[in-house]
Amino acid sequence: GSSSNKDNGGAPSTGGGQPAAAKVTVLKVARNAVPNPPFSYLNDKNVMDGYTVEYLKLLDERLEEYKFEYEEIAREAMLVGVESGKYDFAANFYYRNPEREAKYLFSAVEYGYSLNSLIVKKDRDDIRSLDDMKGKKLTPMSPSTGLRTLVVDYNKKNASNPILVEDIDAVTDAEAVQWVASGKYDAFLTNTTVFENVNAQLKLPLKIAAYVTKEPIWVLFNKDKKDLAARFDEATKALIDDGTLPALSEKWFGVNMFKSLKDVNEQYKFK
Amino acid sequence: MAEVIDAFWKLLPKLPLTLSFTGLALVGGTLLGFVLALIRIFQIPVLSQLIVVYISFMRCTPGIVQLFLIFYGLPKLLLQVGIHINSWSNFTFAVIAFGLHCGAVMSEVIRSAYLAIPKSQYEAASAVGMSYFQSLRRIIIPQMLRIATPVIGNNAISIFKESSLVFTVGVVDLMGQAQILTQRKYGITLIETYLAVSFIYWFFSMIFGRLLTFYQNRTERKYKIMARRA
Amino acid sequence: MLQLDNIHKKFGSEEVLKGISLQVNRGDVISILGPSGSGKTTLLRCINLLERPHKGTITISDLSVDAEKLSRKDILKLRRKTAMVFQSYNLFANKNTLENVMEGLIVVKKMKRAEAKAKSLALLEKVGLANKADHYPSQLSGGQQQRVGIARALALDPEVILFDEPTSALDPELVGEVLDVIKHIAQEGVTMIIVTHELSFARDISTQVVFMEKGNIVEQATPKQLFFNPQQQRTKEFISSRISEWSYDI
Amino acid sequence: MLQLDNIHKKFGSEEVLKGISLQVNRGDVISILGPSGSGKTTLLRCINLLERPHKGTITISDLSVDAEKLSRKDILKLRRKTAMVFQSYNLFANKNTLENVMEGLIVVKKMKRAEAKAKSLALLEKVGLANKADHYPSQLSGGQQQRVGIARALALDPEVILFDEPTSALDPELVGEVLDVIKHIAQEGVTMIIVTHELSFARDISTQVVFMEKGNIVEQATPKQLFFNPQQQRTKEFISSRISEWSYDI
Amino acid sequence: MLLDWDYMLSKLPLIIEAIPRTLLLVLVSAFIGFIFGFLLAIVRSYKIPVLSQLATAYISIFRGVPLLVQMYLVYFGLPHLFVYVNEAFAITFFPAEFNKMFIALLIFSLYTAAYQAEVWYSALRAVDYNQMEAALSVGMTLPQALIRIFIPQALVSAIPNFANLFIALFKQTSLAFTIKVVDIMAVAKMEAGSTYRYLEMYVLIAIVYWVLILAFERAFVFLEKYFSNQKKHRAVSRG
Ligand SMILES: Nc1ncnc2c1ncn2[C@@H]1O[C@H](COP(=O)(O)OP(=O)(O)OP(=O)(O)O)[C@@H](O)[C@H]1O
Ligand SMILES: Nc1ncnc2c1ncn2[C@@H]1O[C@H](COP(=O)(O)OP(=O)(O)OP(=O)(O)O)[C@@H](O)[C@H]1O
Ligand SMILES: [Mg+2]
Ligand SMILES: [Mg+2]
Repeated sequence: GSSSNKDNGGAPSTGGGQPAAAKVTVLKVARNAVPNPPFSYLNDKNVMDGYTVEYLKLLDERLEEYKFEYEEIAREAMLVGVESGKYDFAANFYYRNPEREAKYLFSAVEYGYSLNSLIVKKDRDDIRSLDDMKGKKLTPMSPSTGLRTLVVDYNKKNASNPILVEDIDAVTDAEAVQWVASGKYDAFLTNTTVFENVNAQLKLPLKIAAYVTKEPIWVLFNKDKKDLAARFDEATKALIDDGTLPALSEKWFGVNMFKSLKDVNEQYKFK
Repeated sequence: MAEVIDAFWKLLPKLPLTLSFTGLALVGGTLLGFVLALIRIFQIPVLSQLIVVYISFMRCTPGIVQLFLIFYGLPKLLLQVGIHINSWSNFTFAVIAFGLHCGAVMSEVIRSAYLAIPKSQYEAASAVGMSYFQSLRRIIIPQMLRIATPVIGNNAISIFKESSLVFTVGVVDLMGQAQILTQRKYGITLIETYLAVSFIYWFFSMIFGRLLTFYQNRTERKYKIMARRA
Repeated sequence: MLQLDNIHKKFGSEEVLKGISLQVNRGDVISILGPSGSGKTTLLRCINLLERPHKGTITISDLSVDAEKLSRKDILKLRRKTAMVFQSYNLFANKNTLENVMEGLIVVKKMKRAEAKAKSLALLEKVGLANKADHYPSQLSGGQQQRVGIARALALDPEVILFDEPTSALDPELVGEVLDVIKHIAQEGVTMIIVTHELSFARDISTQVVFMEKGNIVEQATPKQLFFNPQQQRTKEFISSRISEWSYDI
Repeated sequence: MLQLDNIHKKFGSEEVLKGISLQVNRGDVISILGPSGSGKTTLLRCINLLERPHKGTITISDLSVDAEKLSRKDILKLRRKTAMVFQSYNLFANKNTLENVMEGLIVVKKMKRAEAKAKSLALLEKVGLANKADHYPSQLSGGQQQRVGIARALALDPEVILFDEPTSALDPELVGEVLDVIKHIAQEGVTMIIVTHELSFARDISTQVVFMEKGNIVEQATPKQLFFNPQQQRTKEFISSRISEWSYDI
Repeated sequence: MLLDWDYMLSKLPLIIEAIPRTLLLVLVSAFIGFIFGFLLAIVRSYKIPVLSQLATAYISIFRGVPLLVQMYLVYFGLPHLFVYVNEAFAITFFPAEFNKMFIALLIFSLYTAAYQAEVWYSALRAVDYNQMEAALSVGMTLPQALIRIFIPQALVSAIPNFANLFIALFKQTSLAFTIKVVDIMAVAKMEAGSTYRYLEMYVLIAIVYWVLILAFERAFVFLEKYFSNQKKHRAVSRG
């Protein structure tokens, strides 16, 4: 089920380059069919919701010359689809790295952040950063997540003493926290909000040991869509500057991620 | 347990889609398989060799690759000759991909069943004056069905389950819905949801298997002691 | 009416038919005799093209086909002019007795179901099997299957009927009955070619007897001539093994 | 030697054997005659338990089995004392002629390969098929298949051989040869039960002739008696259809 | 959208490294499934009481439940269950973790056995029963008759179906990655995951699969020819 924003007439028009011409271009947008709360997921009313989803909606309103048409598909399919040009862009809290830049077009302005942290058992004090993970075991990771790339990159830089991580086809967050709680693995690297939401339900004796990164997240464009990416940058910048996106961040992550990691750390109320 | 039942009710609405998808792919695939099998049986030059390659490709490469080829490649290919199919629904693309795959598999099922029928049966039909297709329809196929029903069951059930691959292109089927349900809750209800989804798959596979067994037993009476004597 | 010209058939390197020519008139009943493996079955199968001859022509009334240039249409036409009773019966395994006989009528002759049924039942009655109409082939004795095969062929009213040892599984009484049926049909102008090992049957039924060996026709004559005055030494030998029993009362 | 007591066999509600009792001595050759469908094949198949009788006992030399309490071991033992020539030949389709004959020797008799081969070839020679040793059943004519079937049964040196119309597909010359072979074996003390429609064959070969109808034994006697002085009206009728031809020169 | 062949070539060694593991999974489970499937089919064909019902239930379950779920339930579900049982009865009898390779082999074998049983079942019906009778009449025991006469003929029509199953299984073993067994597909996914070159990796893995399976496909064609050659069955009973 794809939904498109039909009434973009009332949206305030920003000082874009193009005059508010009659011609509206339809953009095909790939979104992840598998839920990734709180970025994008089907809510209880079976409607797509989440930080990324709301951001796209705002963008659609702002960019009058475009109309978004969404399609929810699997992660692999999104990427192949953008590459082949079937979709104009894909939105799924993508991280940025050189390999990906070679393949896809990234916009210049990030639209948000993923605050990633290490989750450990409550009674452990030996892990305070990724550096402390040397020789210890992270929970298995699915190859299609960006978090795994973080670890792989880290290990490339610290080849002599890498973090141990097993590969698995797919793993749920619930499973991973249980593994850590049972002591089978030392730590779980994940998005902070995700962990908080999971543990709100499972109530396992776990804690956030450290914030590892505040990883900017991006929209991925087909290589040919340079103009489009530029328009996105403009609009996104405007949305940040007028405080819309920071507010959105507060709503979904309970914190304004657009401040520095240090600020975020301070804002975050944790023991 | 309550969660299993809850998941069950949330999954159920996706059943018609999964069933119709399976049905379409299976019927299309069987028809295609039949044609392919005949061409191979008659060893029609060139075509026959092409089909061997086709079957090999369709059987040996991963389903997801085939799905991507149809989903992304086919529209581009057809565009070259001026046909626009980009507007077709993902469901349609998935049915095409699965139908093509199913055709390759079914053609082998059909060919093997054909090989199992003694040639004398075909000869008897010819001697009565039936054309080839008449003898197929009235004499050969009924006997092939008797032999092949268990294998057809195998394939139908396989397609039924493999159809979960369509979620890759965003068609939310039973398995896709199960994934959505579990992921939404960060996987907390994974086992429960999978139990529910398994039950549905198992139940329909079982019903289908029963139907085939019923059909089989009914026809089996004729052959019960098949040429026990002559 | 039926004419074979120089029919050749090989299996691999083995030549099983070495140029058979035969001329049969309308209503003739031809018996083919010959030792086991001499090519009798192969010859019958060549006539309706179940086996493709390598050379030769087959003519039935106005239809003439050359073995070297067969078209699908010709084959079908030829087969619709003929019917065959197989040595191993070859009943349709998925059809019961009645359906076995009806099948050709409905599919090939496009006869109405009711009519086909009536005709088939009448024929089954003739071969003494009306009470087995709903048995499947696997439930029939050898002789019963053979009779169903005969009824199936007769039902089609073909111009030529090819019988491959049609009485091999029949007891003497039935042989007599089948003989009556065949004679009756011959009077209606149907041409018949019968491969048989029963010399007395051949004697009683045929207008012409053909003796084959090793893929050749050794001798062809009326039964009287062939049985009691064979021209070839080989024929004489073959016949003598049995004929001595007959009380020469013909 | 072989004894059947009160053998009953039903197919569904149809009683095909209605209490057959038969006593056969060592080296006897029994011919069974009877109209098509009278239960002859079924009787043979009951003797080696391919068909399970519903009642009755079967005794072969020292082994006696009751149809109502069959054990797997008894069945196997009984089958190893017998061999069968099928009405429809039933050759092993995946084995060539030679292998068809050797198979039982190697698997059941545990004979050495070379020895089995020599024996099989000798037998094939006897039935005139040595030159077809490497043909598969589908490449053989009807008569050839039948002879392989005979050779396969003979090779096993069983105590009892069951023949189901062993000459139905054979030409008169071969019938004579098979007759010689059977007579020869009988002299070695092998017991034989032969279902046949060829009265002359029965006359020439058997020590006893049994006439069956509708699942019952109507009459049992020496060939001479049965053919020329039948006690039962039904036997007389059945015989008369053929016997008239014989020159009463026996 | 051109493929980066150099990149693909550079990743080939990684995939080749995983081939033995994939082969092990496929060959072992296909073989076990072949034998076990045959036993199931025999039990069903001869309608052996109790066993036959069990076989039917077994086939229905292992055929009907998605393989992925079977994997999950056994690998993740069973330890949970065992922990629970251990706690409930205060014992330490059941293991909390299994060897993942062993589990994968077990599941694949059980799974494919259910399917192969149906192929066997169908194959056994394809052979004329008179062949069995002929073998029995010669004095063979049932196993002798099956092995020497019946099965070789049954295989003629069964081999294309076994080939279908084998090839399907070959690809299905990629599901072993759900329990951390790294097969060739897993390697491809991992590479694609870190570089986002899904298209390249998928094309590469498709080629690898095709080449690997092609060898087996040829073998099946050979087997089919071998058995049908022996049988020369097409014209039997031509008389
Ligand atoms: N499986 C079966 N189910 C039902 N009826 C059967 C079955 N097998 C045989 N019969 C019936 O049993 C009767 C005896 O059959 P059987 O084969 O013993 O006859 P036969 O004496 O050998 O005849 P023939 O000389 O024609 O071979 C026949 O009427 C046949 O229809
Ligand atoms: N498919 C085949 N391949 C090889 N040889 C064959 C094939 N079919 C038949 N033959 C051979 O051809 C010869 C003639 O066979 P055919 O069946 O015509 O004999 P026949 O005269 O009908 O004998 P019978 O009286 O025994 O039925 C036989 O020697 C047989 O071995
Ligand atoms: Mg013949
Ligand atoms: Mg009989």
